[in-house]
Amino acid sequence: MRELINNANYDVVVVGAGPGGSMASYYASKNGAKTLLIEKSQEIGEPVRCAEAIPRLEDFGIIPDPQFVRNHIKGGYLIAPNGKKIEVKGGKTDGHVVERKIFDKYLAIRSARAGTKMAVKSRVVGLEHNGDGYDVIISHLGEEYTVKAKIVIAADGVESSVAEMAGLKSKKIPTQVCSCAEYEMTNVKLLDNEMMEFYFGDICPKGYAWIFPKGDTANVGLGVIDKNKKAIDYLNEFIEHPILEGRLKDATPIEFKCGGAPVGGPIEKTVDDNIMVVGDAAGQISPLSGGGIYLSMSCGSMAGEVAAKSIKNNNYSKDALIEYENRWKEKYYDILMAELKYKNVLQKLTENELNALADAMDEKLEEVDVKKIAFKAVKKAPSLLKYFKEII
Amino acid sequence: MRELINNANYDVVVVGAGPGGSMASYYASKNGAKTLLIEKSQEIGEPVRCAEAIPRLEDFGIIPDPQFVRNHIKGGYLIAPNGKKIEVKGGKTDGHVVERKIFDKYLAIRSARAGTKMAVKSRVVGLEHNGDGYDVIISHLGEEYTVKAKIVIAADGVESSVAEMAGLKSKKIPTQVCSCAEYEMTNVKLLDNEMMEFYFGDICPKGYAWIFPKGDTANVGLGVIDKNKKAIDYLNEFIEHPILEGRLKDATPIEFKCGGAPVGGPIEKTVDDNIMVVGDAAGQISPLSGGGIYLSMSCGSMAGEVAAKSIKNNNYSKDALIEYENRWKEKYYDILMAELKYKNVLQKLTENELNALADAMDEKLEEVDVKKIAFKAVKKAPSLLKYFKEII
Amino acid sequence: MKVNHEKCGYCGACVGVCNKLAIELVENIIVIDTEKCNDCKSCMMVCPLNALEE
Amino acid sequence: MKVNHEKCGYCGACVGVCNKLAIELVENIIVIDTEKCNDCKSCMMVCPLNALEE
Repeated sequence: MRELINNANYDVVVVGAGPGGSMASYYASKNGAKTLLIEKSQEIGEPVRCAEAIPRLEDFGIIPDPQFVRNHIKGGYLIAPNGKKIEVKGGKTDGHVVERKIFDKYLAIRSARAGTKMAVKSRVVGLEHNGDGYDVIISHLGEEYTVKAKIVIAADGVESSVAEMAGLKSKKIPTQVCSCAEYEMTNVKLLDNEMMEFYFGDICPKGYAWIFPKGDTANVGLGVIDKNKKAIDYLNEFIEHPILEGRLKDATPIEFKCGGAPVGGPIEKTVDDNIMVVGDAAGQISPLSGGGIYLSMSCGSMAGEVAAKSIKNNNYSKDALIEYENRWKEKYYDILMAELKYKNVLQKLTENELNALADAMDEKLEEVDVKKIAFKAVKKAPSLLKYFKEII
Repeated sequence: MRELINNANYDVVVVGAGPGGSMASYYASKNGAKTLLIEKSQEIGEPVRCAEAIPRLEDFGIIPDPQFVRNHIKGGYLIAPNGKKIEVKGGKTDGHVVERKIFDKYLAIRSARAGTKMAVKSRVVGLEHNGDGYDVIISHLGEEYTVKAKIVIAADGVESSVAEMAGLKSKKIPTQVCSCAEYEMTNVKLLDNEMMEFYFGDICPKGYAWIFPKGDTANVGLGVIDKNKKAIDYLNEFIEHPILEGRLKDATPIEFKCGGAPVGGPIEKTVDDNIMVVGDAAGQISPLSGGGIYLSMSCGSMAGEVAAKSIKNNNYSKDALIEYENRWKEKYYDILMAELKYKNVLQKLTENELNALADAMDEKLEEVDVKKIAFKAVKKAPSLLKYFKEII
Repeated sequence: MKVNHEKCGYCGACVGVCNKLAIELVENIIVIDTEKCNDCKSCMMVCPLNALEE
Repeated sequence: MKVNHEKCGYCGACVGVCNKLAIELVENIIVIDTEKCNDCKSCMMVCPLNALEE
């Protein structure tokens, strides 16, 4: 394995074998670039830090495979503090709950089969611009190695260190990071075996709690932004909360997961000479839902394609790589910024206001049209106008 | 989760959610005992420390499921230093290569669905006999908790600390522990997609190297006993060794695994008042192959059944629990001791002697009958008699 | 700042908010470079498990 | 003895041969109690990765 990182030269070096990095390296390799994917853990996908729901895998040409798919999802219930349930079905809510550690591993294997070489248990500890690209300094089993890369793709997740090393501002503001904690549990009584459950209110300030069906188990977790109390403490209260009507009474944990979701919107600059940033590191994650797998995979694919094209054209400058930023912004920037606005409104609502909002909503929705909902809500509960005027 | 470990009382507390522990807790719960399974990691099955081959899952009533089965196996090639291949098929060689982290998780979920409660990210740090059973001291997220157990089942793997805390001698002798290192790789050219490969000789003193097909990947690893050179160094040499005829030239690692296999035979005492020891901790692992999953599962099942029976009879003394030791010894003790003897012979052979032995063997075997092989080998190469006289 | 490894879930949330690059997740172990750390406590705030201590 | 965490694969082989109970695998971190350790080097011998150092 050492010969892969010992003074080797690559066109593209991708840091981080999450969904964003594996899609980036897949498309880079597929389009002819000599590509190395670096993963610091000895096992890909470890530790799991996620609620594991993904919409429409088919968009990526990936067949939902029983080795990683645990549940089909046809929608979700949004549940207000007073217990009012809004059922949302169809469109974007259709998807799967996966076993992330196997899904991530599957994507990495898929990339390797397309030609990507892979260094595991290998950590990037330095990045030095050498005029023509980057010297990537790697620590593996206590020894340091250097590889040369014409293009580096930083896909190191919420940690966001690699882009920062290259001078791009990728670190996150703490009030814009959702602290998440989750038990995967068995013997959970679900509302519906194919519906996700979302709970809002003081049980989870500035975030939400969730129960996602996962085959023989369910992911029971939450994401919170709070200076005084920890996600784990909110979680231990949530699983005994009356709103669950004892549905977790016989449940037992099988796995524990935690993580930080950077929900503050995308970072300002995602490209520079010889470098691109994708996924959580780039803030490519829904500020509203905290969902990031789909976005990471989509933006990662674009980064991989642009990387390979730049290698072919022998131009790895910012001017060439900006195509990646233009492409992902065209597709996702407006949505992300709108969601950021909605999130900021939602975070301000009291439990009474959340209840009023829920009571103003239809019990069944085909899709979440925020403007329409806001309009109806203000008509029924005019006191909400102060929050929603910006949206309407 | 904390209420599961905060001053709670259990009939049976199983330590370690590997295959042995999960089978033990499954049968304890299924037969009516109030059971807690304690796992120190936040994710079951992490880190993986194994080559992942298991014979005949069906013996346990477990259906090979695509979520964890990666490959069917119909046999193996034993390969001598000179390249001579002995093909072994049928009987015990039939089985599966699994994704251990998912297999282990599956078994734990199966146990939880039978009634077992489970404490994850929870580590046993002390064991105190209280006259009637054990106080089990647990560390969880930096806090200490105590649960009371009438019976403790120590299934903490090669670490073997729990039984030792209870005064049973379970720690291993270093010369009887095989050091293992393994890359899971993709783009490996296998000899056959359903055959395991075993390599013997100086590439791996006192152990062997292996290539096991695993669907889109293969586990390429070895286990060695050597004071001077490390398993990882042997492994890095093995993957470039001429005997592989360049079949790993395009391969790339996807995962790294390592571990210690306690191949010195079973420990002397596996029961005492209020305690039983199963799996690697008890040395229930083939001294010859290092395979331990099947044995752990089988012996774990027995321990779970005996535990539940003892609870019903209100007798958890050594006299009651000895039934477990009698049962597993009746089924496996003679085999394990014979394998130990064969292993000790095999470890003494030089490369020339291994070649002579291979040359004396048929190229295709239906099963490995060691006595028959030894007899034929000595006939062809009488110099081997000094090793084999004990066996014949 | 320092880490209580018994409480840590090695998720790296703290790493993501440390703009001094003082925190690294070395596989499964959070390591803090006390020379670089300016005690801003951002890491404490985002930790889901209260694993960071002064 | 001490552990080089950069080299360690946290497999626990070293724990299994320490009859002084001086080594513990705290989830993914090998921790050595130097008070209990009698420097017998058994742990060094079985480590697949050369992660144990004097």
